[in-house]
Amino acid sequence: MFEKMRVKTKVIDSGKSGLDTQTLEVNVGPQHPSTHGVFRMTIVLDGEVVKSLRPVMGYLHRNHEQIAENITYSASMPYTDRLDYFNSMSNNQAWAMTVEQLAEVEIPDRAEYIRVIMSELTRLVNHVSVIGFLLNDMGAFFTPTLFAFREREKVLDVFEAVSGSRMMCNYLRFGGVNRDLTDDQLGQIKKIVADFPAFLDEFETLLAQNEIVCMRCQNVGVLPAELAINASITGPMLRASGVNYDIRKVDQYSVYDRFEFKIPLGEKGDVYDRYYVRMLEMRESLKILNQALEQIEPGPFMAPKVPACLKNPRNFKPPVGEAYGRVEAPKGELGFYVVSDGSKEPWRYHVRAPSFINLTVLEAMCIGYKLADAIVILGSIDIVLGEVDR
Amino acid sequence: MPQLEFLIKCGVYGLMGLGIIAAVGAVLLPNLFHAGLALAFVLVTIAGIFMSVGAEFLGMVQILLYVGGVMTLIIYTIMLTGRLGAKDVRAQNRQGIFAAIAAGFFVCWIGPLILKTGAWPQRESDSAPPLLSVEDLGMSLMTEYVFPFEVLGVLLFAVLIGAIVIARQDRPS
Amino acid sequence: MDQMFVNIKAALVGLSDKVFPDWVGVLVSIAVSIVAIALLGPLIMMYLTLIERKVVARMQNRIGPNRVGKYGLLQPLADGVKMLIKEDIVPRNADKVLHLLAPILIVAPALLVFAVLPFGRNMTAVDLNVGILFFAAISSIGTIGIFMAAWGSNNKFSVLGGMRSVAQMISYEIPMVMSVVPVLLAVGSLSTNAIVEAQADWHWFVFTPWGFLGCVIFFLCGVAECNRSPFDLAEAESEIIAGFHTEYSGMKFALFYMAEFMSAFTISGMTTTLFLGGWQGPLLPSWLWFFLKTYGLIFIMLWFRATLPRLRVDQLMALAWKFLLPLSLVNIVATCIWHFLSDEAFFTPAAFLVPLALLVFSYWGLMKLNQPYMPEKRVYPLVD
Amino acid sequence: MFFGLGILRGMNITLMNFIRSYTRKRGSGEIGALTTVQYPEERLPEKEKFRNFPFLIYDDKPEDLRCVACDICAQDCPPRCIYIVKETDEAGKPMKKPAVFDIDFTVCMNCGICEEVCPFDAIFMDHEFEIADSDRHDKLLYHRDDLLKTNEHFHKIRPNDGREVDTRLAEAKEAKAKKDEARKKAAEAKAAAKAKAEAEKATEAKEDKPPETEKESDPQ
Repeated sequence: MFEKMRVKTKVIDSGKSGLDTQTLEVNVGPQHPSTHGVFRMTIVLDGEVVKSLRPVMGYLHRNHEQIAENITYSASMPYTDRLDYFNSMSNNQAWAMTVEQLAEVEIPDRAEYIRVIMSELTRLVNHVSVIGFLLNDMGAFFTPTLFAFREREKVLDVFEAVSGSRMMCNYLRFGGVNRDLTDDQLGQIKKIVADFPAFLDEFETLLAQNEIVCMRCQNVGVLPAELAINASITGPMLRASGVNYDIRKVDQYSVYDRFEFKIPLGEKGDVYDRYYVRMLEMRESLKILNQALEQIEPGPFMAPKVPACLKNPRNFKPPVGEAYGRVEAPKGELGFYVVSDGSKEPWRYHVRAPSFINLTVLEAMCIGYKLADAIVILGSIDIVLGEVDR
Repeated sequence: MPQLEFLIKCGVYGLMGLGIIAAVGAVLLPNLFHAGLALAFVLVTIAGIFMSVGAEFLGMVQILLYVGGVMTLIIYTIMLTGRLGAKDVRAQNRQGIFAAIAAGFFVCWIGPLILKTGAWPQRESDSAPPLLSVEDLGMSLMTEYVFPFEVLGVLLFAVLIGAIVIARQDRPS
Repeated sequence: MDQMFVNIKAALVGLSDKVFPDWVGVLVSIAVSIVAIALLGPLIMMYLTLIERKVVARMQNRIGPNRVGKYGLLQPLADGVKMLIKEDIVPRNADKVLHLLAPILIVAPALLVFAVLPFGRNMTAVDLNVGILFFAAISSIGTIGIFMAAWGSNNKFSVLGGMRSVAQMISYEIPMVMSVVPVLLAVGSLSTNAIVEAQADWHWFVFTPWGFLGCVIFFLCGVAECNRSPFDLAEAESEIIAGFHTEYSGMKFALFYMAEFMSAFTISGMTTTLFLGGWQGPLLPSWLWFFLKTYGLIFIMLWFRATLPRLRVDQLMALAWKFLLPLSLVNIVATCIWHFLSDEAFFTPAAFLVPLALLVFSYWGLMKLNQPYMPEKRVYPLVD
Repeated sequence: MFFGLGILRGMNITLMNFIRSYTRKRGSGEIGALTTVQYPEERLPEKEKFRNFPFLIYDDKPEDLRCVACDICAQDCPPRCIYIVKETDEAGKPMKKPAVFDIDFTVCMNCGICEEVCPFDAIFMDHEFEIADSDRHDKLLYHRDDLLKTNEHFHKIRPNDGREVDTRLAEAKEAKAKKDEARKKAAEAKAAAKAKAEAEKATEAKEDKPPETEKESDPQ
């Protein structure tokens, strides 16, 4: 299967033709319309074919981990919003889970349900925008992006009503959530979930079967399952390569064991699979949302036995130890590793950022393809520079 | 209308002058890319002269084939071969003497022909149809000059096959 | 009404004849045409930008420009002013002369083509008897302008864009000209006026099978010629920033856009002339018919832009060489068949069906031969 | 499959959106309806919990602001954008009032933590977002007097929260009154009784001291 593809796009060996040819080195980024931020790729081109590609990161480095080691645990929460600024809710969830694991806090059911609802809504927002951007990178002049943003806006409205901010939610707290969901807001979410399938159908008809999209995406940027596993790729990218690995199923964290949902798997691991697996994942997320909205019951939204961390965030001192909390963020496995020495600030704080790790296979996927493919492959990885550079 | 005739003459002589300047530029400009562009401009002015004497078809074909096709390819080649970093690839010419001799022979051959024609092409009247219609051209290509035409066709065919062979060489078997 | 503009011109010429000697009248007649075209080109371009923004916005659930003037009607003027007062930046190592000349050399051919467009009955500025050839020749000059822009900017992205664009324009010129040949065969003249006259009484060529195919091929190639989506590789903003005009700003940049929009108009106008009956049409004045049809085609261009992603370089070439070119060659054969079977009548069943069968067969055959470029069907298992 | 069918289907979607942009009502939320909000003239309804930049609240007079300059918010602020200096009286003794209360809006990241940790309900997140300025240094460094806003303003932007906070404060006031009364009683008792009663009073006062809120008490 892969051999066939390789033949089609073999790098033309310039030495063989006996002509004195020259490779061209171009810097794609850090200021480039489709590197999704200040990411830079140094690409060596032979004609239009990528011969080597070197990702250069760090233009958006903000010292996140060092800052977190110098502020209290709860003050890190708004900083995690800014990692992957498309998915602040799932970032919050991962950080909250890590500290709860460290401090052994039990979370009430309602809070867990709210967290699941929020992170699945986040997944919808992320996947729908990523697909929009991917198609935009392919040259569809903003129509998919704006359709995606039209729906994203509705979800962001809910986030704003619930947490106070559209993107930088800072909504979760250790032991629960900041505020309860009102019935109004639940109704709003129900309406979004009910309307979303119609939008997804439209979105899919718009370009998923489009011949140009198929030509651009199919058999481009193939990531073999073996390489994906070896490079510890996670998230939709891994599943597009046909590996069944979803932390929601593996860890069964939060209340995910109470829902009926499936994991869509890709066939070849090319750009098209990554695109379509995200499409299917959104449909599965909608299933989860429907069940969660049915099952959610009134109750406390904060841990009833309030630990010190909630009463007085400045004086919250978790016991000495270490914890690693992870969630299935829309981009992959988002993990926080934290070591506590019993003081107010974490002694060591590390983020396992899915975008960053998924980006490591970029060169392997791009070599032998055209410059235009490299852009699309980058788009299909789904990176957010806030998370890559931290 | 002699005044109009005068204006047209001015225009045509101006065109010719520009053409000569551009031709000199095409030979002398140090930068190959500029020289190529100057050559393209020469061809455009020649097309303009063709049109001014009523050979519109020829003028258009001149632009379509020579400017749009041949010159584009030549400039494309220059652009690809010239190192992108170093733009001042000098148009090195070590055969100036031979070129001058060849040009001299050419002038000797074609000069009498030029002198034989009048200062201005004579047309019977302004409203007369062009000397050579497209139909005439087609007819003569298909009757009188059918052999050269076919030979050219075979040549182009060979070129096409050659291009395909060269393009295929790098492909894996 | 139909001859409104023709009469205005005649009146102006008549006016000058009364005052000046007769040779001035000829000059005035020429000048009126030139001024009309020179004004029409930029005017069309300015309002095409507005139309494009409006149409694309509506397709994307937006309103589009609506702040400057009623319905944003003054937006093009505001844009023009903005472009004029913007700083003109020339890269330090650019070839200054070429950098300056390139936008002019791109606009000039785009404007020249207006000369042979039949805007209405008796409304062709210059009725050349080689009109179609003129169109093909002049539009091929534009490549050199793109070259100059690409090379003169001294930017790698520009060079990439320039190479792409030239390869694309040379490739698409061939099927484009080939798809015009059927019309020339049917009409027997290269003059645009003669072509329109031949399509009187609803004998639009688009209603014949070869005409329909020719129309589609010509229009697609035209879209590629003026670098518009989905063939806008030369200025693919997501890949090579803006291609050959990456390094341009201010009014020079606007000139590139002017060229693009004017060629979009001329391509649509030429498609109208060649296949859609030009200014022929009932009731309405001829020039209105021409503009209606042309803007209909422009709407399709904008529609493409709002929907389709762009092709990749190799796919673009493959489409031109492996699909459109053979198809347009078959189309010529189909036209010959139509010509001999139709027996001077526009429509006979045999003359309609035989070329149709030939074309459908060759379309199908080419599709089969180009199998590698056909989309695959995928199955996505859902697992636990 | 027929090549081009997918393209045609996609183009149908955009065309339907084009037509529906004229037939469907703007902002109705249906597919194809226009979504634009003409911003300066039209505004989306403000969400009550929406937070942007903080402001300081006062009840009657700007001098009587609720803030006691306890410095909790400044210490808990993740980007440390709050700077507080206590006011001192003539004798140089610090008063429960900020002399300097600066918030650097260029640093503030609108997280709302200051509002959450404030035990005196003195700082709240505002809805005001049109504060753009061409000067990024001085104009966006807000001083105490720029930050002051009335309780009415708070009620206007966040009616539910305003009510809640007011009842909470009223209860606290009542509790304080009770405490004062208790203190008075205790004083009377003190006058009457001996050292034993004094110890009792101390515990009582300690119990009553925190206001009846879920928030933490004044560390002072």
